[in-house]
Amino acid sequence: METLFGIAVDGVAYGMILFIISVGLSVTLGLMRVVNLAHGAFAMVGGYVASYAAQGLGLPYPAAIAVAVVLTVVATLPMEKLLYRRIYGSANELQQVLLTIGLTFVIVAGINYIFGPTLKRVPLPDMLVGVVELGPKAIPAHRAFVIAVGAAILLGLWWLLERTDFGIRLRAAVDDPAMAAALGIRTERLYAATFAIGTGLAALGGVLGAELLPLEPYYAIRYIVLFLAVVAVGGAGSIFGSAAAALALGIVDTAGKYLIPNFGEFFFYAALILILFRWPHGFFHGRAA
Amino acid sequence: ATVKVGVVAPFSGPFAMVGKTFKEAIAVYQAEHGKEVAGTTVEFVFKDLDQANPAQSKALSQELVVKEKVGFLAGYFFTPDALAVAPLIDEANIPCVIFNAATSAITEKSPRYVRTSFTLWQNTVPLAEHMARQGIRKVVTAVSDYGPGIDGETAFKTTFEKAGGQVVDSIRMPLKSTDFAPFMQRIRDSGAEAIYAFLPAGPTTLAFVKAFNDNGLKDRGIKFFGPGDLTQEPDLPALGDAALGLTTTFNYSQAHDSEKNRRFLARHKELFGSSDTVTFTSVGAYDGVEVIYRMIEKAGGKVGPGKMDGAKAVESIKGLSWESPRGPVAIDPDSRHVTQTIYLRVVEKEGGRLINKEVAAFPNQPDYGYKAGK
Amino acid sequence: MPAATKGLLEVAGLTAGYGETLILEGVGFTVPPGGRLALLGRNGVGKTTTLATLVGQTTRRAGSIRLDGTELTGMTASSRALAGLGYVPQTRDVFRSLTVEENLVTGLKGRPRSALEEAYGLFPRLGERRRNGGGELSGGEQQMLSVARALLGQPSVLLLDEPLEGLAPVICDQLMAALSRLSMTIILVEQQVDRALDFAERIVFLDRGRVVHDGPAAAARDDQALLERHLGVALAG
Amino acid sequence: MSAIAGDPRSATGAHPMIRTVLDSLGVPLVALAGLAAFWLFPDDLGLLTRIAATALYVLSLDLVLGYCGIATLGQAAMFGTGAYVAGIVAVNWINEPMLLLAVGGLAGGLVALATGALILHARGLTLLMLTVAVVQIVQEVVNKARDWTGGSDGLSGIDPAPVLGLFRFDLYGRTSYLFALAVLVAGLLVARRIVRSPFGLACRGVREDPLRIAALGGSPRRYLVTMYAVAGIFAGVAGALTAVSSGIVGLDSVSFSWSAEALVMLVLGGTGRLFGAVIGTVAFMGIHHILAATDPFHWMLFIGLFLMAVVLFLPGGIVSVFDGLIARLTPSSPRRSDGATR
Amino acid sequence: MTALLEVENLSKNFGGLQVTSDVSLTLRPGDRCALIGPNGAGKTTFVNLVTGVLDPTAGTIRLEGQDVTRLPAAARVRRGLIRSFQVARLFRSMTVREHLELAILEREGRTFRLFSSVRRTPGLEREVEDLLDLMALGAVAETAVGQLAYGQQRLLEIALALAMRPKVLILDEPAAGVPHSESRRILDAIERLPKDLAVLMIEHDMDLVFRFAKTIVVLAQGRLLCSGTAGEITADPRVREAYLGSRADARRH
Ligand SMILES: Nc1ncnc2c1ncn2[C@@H]1O[C@H](COP(=O)(O)OP(=O)(O)OP(=O)(O)O)[C@@H](O)[C@H]1O
Ligand SMILES: Nc1ncnc2c1ncn2[C@@H]1O[C@H](COP(=O)(O)OP(=O)(O)OP(=O)(O)O)[C@@H](O)[C@H]1O
Ligand SMILES: CC(C)C[C@H](N)C(=O)O
Ligand SMILES: [Mg+2]
Ligand SMILES: [Mg+2]
Repeated sequence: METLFGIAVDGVAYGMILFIISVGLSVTLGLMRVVNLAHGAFAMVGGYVASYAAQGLGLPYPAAIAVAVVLTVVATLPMEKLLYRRIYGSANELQQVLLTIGLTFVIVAGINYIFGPTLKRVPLPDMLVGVVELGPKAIPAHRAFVIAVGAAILLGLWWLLERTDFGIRLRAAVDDPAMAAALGIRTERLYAATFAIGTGLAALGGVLGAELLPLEPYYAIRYIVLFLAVVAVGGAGSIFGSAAAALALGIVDTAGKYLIPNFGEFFFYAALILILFRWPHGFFHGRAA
Repeated sequence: ATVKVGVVAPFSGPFAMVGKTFKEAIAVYQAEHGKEVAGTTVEFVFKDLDQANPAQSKALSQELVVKEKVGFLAGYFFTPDALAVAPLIDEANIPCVIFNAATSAITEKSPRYVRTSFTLWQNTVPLAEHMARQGIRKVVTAVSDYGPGIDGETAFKTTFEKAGGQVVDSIRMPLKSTDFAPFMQRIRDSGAEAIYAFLPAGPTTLAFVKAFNDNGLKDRGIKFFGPGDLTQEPDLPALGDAALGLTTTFNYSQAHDSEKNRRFLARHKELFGSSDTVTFTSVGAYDGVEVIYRMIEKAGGKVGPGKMDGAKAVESIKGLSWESPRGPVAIDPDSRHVTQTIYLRVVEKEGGRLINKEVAAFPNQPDYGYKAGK
Repeated sequence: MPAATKGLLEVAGLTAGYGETLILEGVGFTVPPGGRLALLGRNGVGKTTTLATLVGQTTRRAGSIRLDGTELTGMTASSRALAGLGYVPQTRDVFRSLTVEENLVTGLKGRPRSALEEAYGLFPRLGERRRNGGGELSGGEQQMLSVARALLGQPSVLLLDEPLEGLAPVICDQLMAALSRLSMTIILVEQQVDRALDFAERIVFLDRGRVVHDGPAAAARDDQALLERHLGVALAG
Repeated sequence: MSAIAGDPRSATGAHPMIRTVLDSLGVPLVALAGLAAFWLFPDDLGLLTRIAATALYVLSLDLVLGYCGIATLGQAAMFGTGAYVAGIVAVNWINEPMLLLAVGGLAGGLVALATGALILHARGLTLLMLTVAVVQIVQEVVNKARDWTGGSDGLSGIDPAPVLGLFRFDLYGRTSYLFALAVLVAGLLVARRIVRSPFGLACRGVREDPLRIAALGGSPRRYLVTMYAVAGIFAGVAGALTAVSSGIVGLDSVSFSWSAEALVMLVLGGTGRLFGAVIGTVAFMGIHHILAATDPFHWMLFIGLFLMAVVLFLPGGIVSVFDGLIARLTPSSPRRSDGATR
Repeated sequence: MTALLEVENLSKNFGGLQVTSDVSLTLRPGDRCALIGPNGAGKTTFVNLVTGVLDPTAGTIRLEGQDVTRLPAAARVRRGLIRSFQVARLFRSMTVREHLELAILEREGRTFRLFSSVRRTPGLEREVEDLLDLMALGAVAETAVGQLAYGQQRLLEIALALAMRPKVLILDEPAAGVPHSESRRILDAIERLPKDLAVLMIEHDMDLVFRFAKTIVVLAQGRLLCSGTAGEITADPRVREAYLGSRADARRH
C-alpha cells in the first residue's frame, strides 16, 4: 500500500516536470506548427543561466529563475524574427526539423564552449531542500514545489488560450495566417508572443527540472524525444492533454521501473505505442486537427 | 625516424571530456619524457568518435592504418569500439593499446591488445570482499543495463556470495534513466543494508546520487558502495555535499598520495592551467603512452608499418612493471591487462574541495574477469 | 465622418503575380466613396488575383493602391485590413478549428462582442450554429460566415470574391438585398452575371490580366455583344 | 493534423522536365563519381564505403518520406535488423556476401511489414512517435538478446567470404568499396523504377491526400504499408552491407539517433528526389569527416551552422542547386506559367 | 429495370443534431436526378453517407441490389459509386495529367505494379488525352494543380470522376465557381456519358439544374420535402419559399 502510494507520488512529480518543459513545445508545435526541436536547447539555456546566476552571481533562487526565464526569452526572440519566421506553417515541417536541429547543434556547441562539458547545478534554497510528509510518503520538498507550479501553469495557459481574445486570434492565425492577416490580425506579433511564452516555459522547466534532468551540454539532444512523446500523447496544442500525458507517462514509467527495472525503457515505449494506438490524435485531440 | 600513433576517442559529443583527458595526458607524458625514444619521434594522430559506433570505429582505425600509416593504434573509450578493430590489428599486425574500454573480454579477442585502464571485475572484487569483511550481509545491486554494468553485477554477486553475503535484489537500470525514484523505492523495499551501484561516469550519476539522498535512503542508514566511476573528480563539484561519505573502489584518485602523482598533476597544471579535470581516463592514457614508448624502445626504434612485428612488440612488454601516478603497475603476461593496486576511497571535503580520499589499498589486483565470467 | 464619404479606392498600373509568375499587367480602376464595382471575366483571367493583390497576398511588381488618398502598397496585409479593407475570399477560408462564434470574433477589429448580434441578425443560420466548429459547417454556411466576418469589421471598402457561390437562391436574394443596403464601397466578383449587373454601378472586364472594358453597368446590361465577347455567354442564356 | 509530412513543394519546386533530366542523369552520375572517387581517394575507402552504404539507407528513407509522406524517426529499426540478422547468419552459419545482403533485406522488409501494419494508421506527430517507439523497442530487444547479438558490446567476428568467390575483403577496403558502390547503384536503379511505376504515382497521391486516394477507390494504408516494407528491404540491405563491409554491428545501428541522422541527411539533400538522398549523404558525411578531422572539438558548431544555412538559402535541399543549373542549361524550361499566357 | 442505387430510411445525427432524417431515394440506370435544398439542409452529408465517408445512424444503402451500408468508401468506389467534391480536393503538387493517370490506373487495379512504367501503360495516354479534351484542360496538362485557377480545378474534379467510369455518379455542386460558359462544358460531358448510368447532382445554379435534371428531389432540414419534375417543383409553394426565392421563374429548357 505504502509502496503503491509512493509510486503514485513519484510518478506525479516526475510527470509534472515533464509537463512544465513539454507544454511549451506543445504550444509552439500545436498552435504555430513549428516542430521546434531546439526546445530542449532553450530549456537547457534557461538552466545554465539560472545556474550561473545562482552560483556565479550569488542571486537567490527566485531571482535566478526570473533571470533565467527573462534572459532566455530575450535571447531567443531575435531567433524568432530571423529564423523561425521563415519556416512557420505546416508545409515546412522538414525544413523546421533541419533548421532547429542545426540550431540545437549550435547552442550545444556554444554552451560547451562557454561553460565546459561538466555538470552544472542550480542550488536549491533551504526551503526546498527537505522533505514534505504526504501521508505515509515523504516526498522531497522540491518535487512538491514543482507539482504546485505545474498546476498553476496548467490553469493559466488554459485560460489564456481558450478564454481570451488573444487566444482566439492566435488560433485563427495558426489556422490560416493569410486570412487572419486579411482580417487585420497582427500575426507576426502574435507569433512572437507565443514563441516567447513557449521558450519562457522551456526555460522555467529547465531550471525547475535540473535536479532530475541534469544540466550538461547534451541535455538539448538527450531529452527531446521525451518531450515530443508527451506532446504526441497529449495532442499537440492541448494544454490539458499535455498535463494528462505527462502524468500518465510519468506514472507508467515509474511503475514500470519499479516492477521490472531492466525492461524500463521497453515499458515506456510499449505504453507509448498502446496509448497512441488507442488515441491516435492524443488524449485531447490536437488543436491542429 | 618518426612513428605515428593513431588515437581513436570521443573528442566531441557527450563524452568529449574523455578525448580531452587523453590528449592532455599524452601531452604531459611527452613533456616529461620527450617526444623521442630510441631515436624515433613519436607523433600522435587523433580521430573523433563521438559515441559507441563500432562500424565507424573500424572505418576510422582503418583510415589510420591505411592513410596515416600508424605504427600503433590506441585510445578507445567504449567496449564495442575497441572490439571492432580486432580483425584489423591482426591483419595489419600492429599493437593496439586500450586506454579505457573496460569489459574483460576484449583482450581475449586478439593477442595484439594491451590495456592500461581497469575492468569492472578488477574494481569490484576487492570491494565485495571489503564489504563482506565489514560484516555487511544483505546487499542490493543497481547497475546500468549494459556490458560493463552486467560485468560489475556478476563480479559482485560471485565474490560477495562466496564471502557469505547475500544479494537480495539485482536491479538493472536502463542506461538512459533520468528519474531514479522508483529504483530507490525498490532498494528501500528490498531491505538491504547496503547498495552496490555502478553507472558510467556522466550526468546520470548525479541524478542517481541525488535520488539516493532525496528519497531518504541515506538517512535510513543504507550504505552506498560502487566502483569509482560514480565519484570521478570532474563530477564531484556538481554532486556537492550529496557525495559526502560515498565509498568507492578505483584504480586512481587525484588525491593519491605519491611523489609521482604530485609531479604528474603539477606538470598537468603547468601545461593546461588546471588539473581539476584529471581523472581515471587521464592515467589510462598516460600509462598507455608509457607502454608504447617501451615497445618502441624494445624494438630498438625499428617501428612503423612493415618494420615491426606487432605480435612480437606486445610480447616484448609482457610482465613489464613501472610506477604510475596511480601507484605500482604491471602488464599481466597472460591477459595483457594492467595489474594494479585498487584503493578504497571515501568522498571527503578538504580545503573546501571534495576529494576521493584513499583509506585502504588492495595491491596487485589482476583482471579477475579474464576468461572468467561472461 | 459619415461612412459614405469614406472608401475612395484608386488602383493604377497594378502588375502582380505569384512568385516568378506574372498574372496581372497594369490593372487600374477607380471606385468612388460608396461606389459599387463589379469585376468580371472568364475563368482564370485574374479576378481573384486582383483582389488578393489589393489585400496584399500576392507579389506586387508595380502600381499603386490608394485608399482615401493613403498609399497601401507598402503596408502589410494586416495594416491594410486595419486601414479599412474587408475581404471575402473565393475559397471562404473560415478558420476550421475555431467555432462559428470565435470565427466572428476574429473579424471584430476591436469592436465589442455585442456586435456579433449583427451577424446573427443577417444570417440566423449562423446563430443556430454558433458553437459548431467552422470545419463542420456546410458549404453555404461557410460562405455566410465568411461574409459576416468581413462585415463585422465595418470596412470602408469590401472585396467580395464570388460570395454567392454555394448559396441557395433565397439566401442569394437576401444577401444581395443586405449588401445593397450597405453604404460602403464594394468590389464584387461574381459568376452570376445578372445579379452582379443588377447590383453594380460600374463594371470592369478583365482578360488575361488586363482591363479590357470599364464602363457603367446599366449600359452593359443591354449590350449582349459586349457580354458575349468578354464572358463567352449572353445573359440569362 | 498534417504535422510533419513530406514537404510537397520540394517535389514540385523544379519543373517536371528538369526533374526527369536530373533523375535520369543521376544514376550514371553516381556510378561515375563513385568510380572516380575510387581512383582519387585510394586511402579513404573506409569512409567512402560507409558513405555508399549509408546513401542506400538514406534512399530507403526517401522512399517512405519523400514519396509517401511517412515521417519516420525509426528507419534504423530496419537498418539495424538487417545488419544484425546478416551478422548473426555470418557468424553462425553462412558468410556468402550476396546471400547475407538478401537475408538482411528480407529481415528489414519483414520488420517493416509487421511494424508498418501496426502503426501506419496514424499520421503526423503520432506516427513519428510510434516510429521512435518501434526503434527503441527493437534496440531494447537486441540489447536483451545478448547471447545472439553481443548486447552493448556489439556483434563482432563477422568474416564474409570473398565476393562472388573471387574478391577477398582486403585491409585497404577496395573490395568493400566497389561492392558497396555496386549495391548502391543497383539500389538506385530499382528505386527509380519503383517511383516511376503506377505504384509510385499512387504513393505520391497518398502523400498529399490519403482521403482523396480513398475516394479514387484506393486503400491508402495498403500503399503505405507496401512502400514501408519495400523501403524496409532497402534499409535491411543497407544494414547488411554495413555489417559485411565493416565486420561488426553495434547497438548504434538500431538507434533513434541513427534514424534522425538519416532524416537530416535526406532533408539536406532534398526529399522526394532519389538523387537528393545520395547528395545529402555525401555532403553530410563528407563535411562531418573533414570538420571532425580539422577541429574535433568544434565541428558541431559548424555543422549546425551549415544545416541552418541550407534551410535558409536552399529550401529545396542541395539538389535544388542542380535543378537551377539544369534549368539554366535547358532553354525550353518555362518561367511563366502556361495558365497566364493561355 | 433494377435499381442501381437504393437508399432506405437513412438517418444521421451529429451529437444531438439530426442532419439526415429518414431519407429514401432510388436511382435507376439512366436517371438524371438533382438534389436541391437550402444551405445546411444536409445534402453534402447525404452524399457522404451514401459514399461511405460517414457512417449512418440508421438506414440501408444498396448498390445494384447488394447491401453496402457497412462497406468502406474505397470499396464502394470500386463498385462504381463515384463522387466529385464540393470543395475541390486535389493533389496540389501533382500535374493535371498525373491526376488522370492515377485515377485510370486505380480503376484498372494496376497501382500495385511496382516495376512497370506509368508512361508505357497501354491505352493510358489515349484515354487521358480524351479526358483532357473533354474538359478543355489540354493546355494545363503539365501544370501542377496548386497553380490552377479555381474554376479549372473544378473541371479537373469532374474529369477525375469521369475517369473512374462510374455506374452511379454523384456531383456535389459541380458548377460552383465555374462560369456559365464553362458550366455548359460540364453539361456536355454529362450528356455524353453512357446512357445506362445514373447521375445525382447537387447544385444551387437553377439554370443548370433545370437543364440537367429529369427529376428533382428537395431536401430541407434533413428531410425529403418533395420530389418531382422541374415543373412540379417550381410550382410547389414550400420550395419557392424555402429555397428558390426570386429564381423560381428561371428559364427552363
Ligand atoms: N498560387 C498560384 N500560383 C501560380 N499561379 C496561380 C496561383 N493561383 C492562380 N494562379 C494562376 O493565375 C491565373 C489567374 O487566376 P485567378 O485565380 O486570379 O483567376 P480568376 O479570374 O479568379 O478565375 P476564376 O473565375 O476561376 O476564379 C490563373 O491562370 C491561375 O492558373
Ligand atoms: N461533423 C459535423 N458536426 C456537426 N454538425 C455538422 C457536421 N457536418 C455537418 N454538420 C451540420 O449539418 C448540416 C448539414 O450540412 P451539409 O453539409 O450536409 O449541408 P448541405 O445541404 O450540403 O448545405 P450547402 O448547400 O450549404 O452545402 C449543417 O447545418 C452543418 O452545420
Ligand atoms: C566504465 C566505463 C568507462 C566503461 C566504458 N564505457 C566501456 O564501454 O567499456
Ligand atoms: Mg477567382
Ligand atoms: Mg453542401
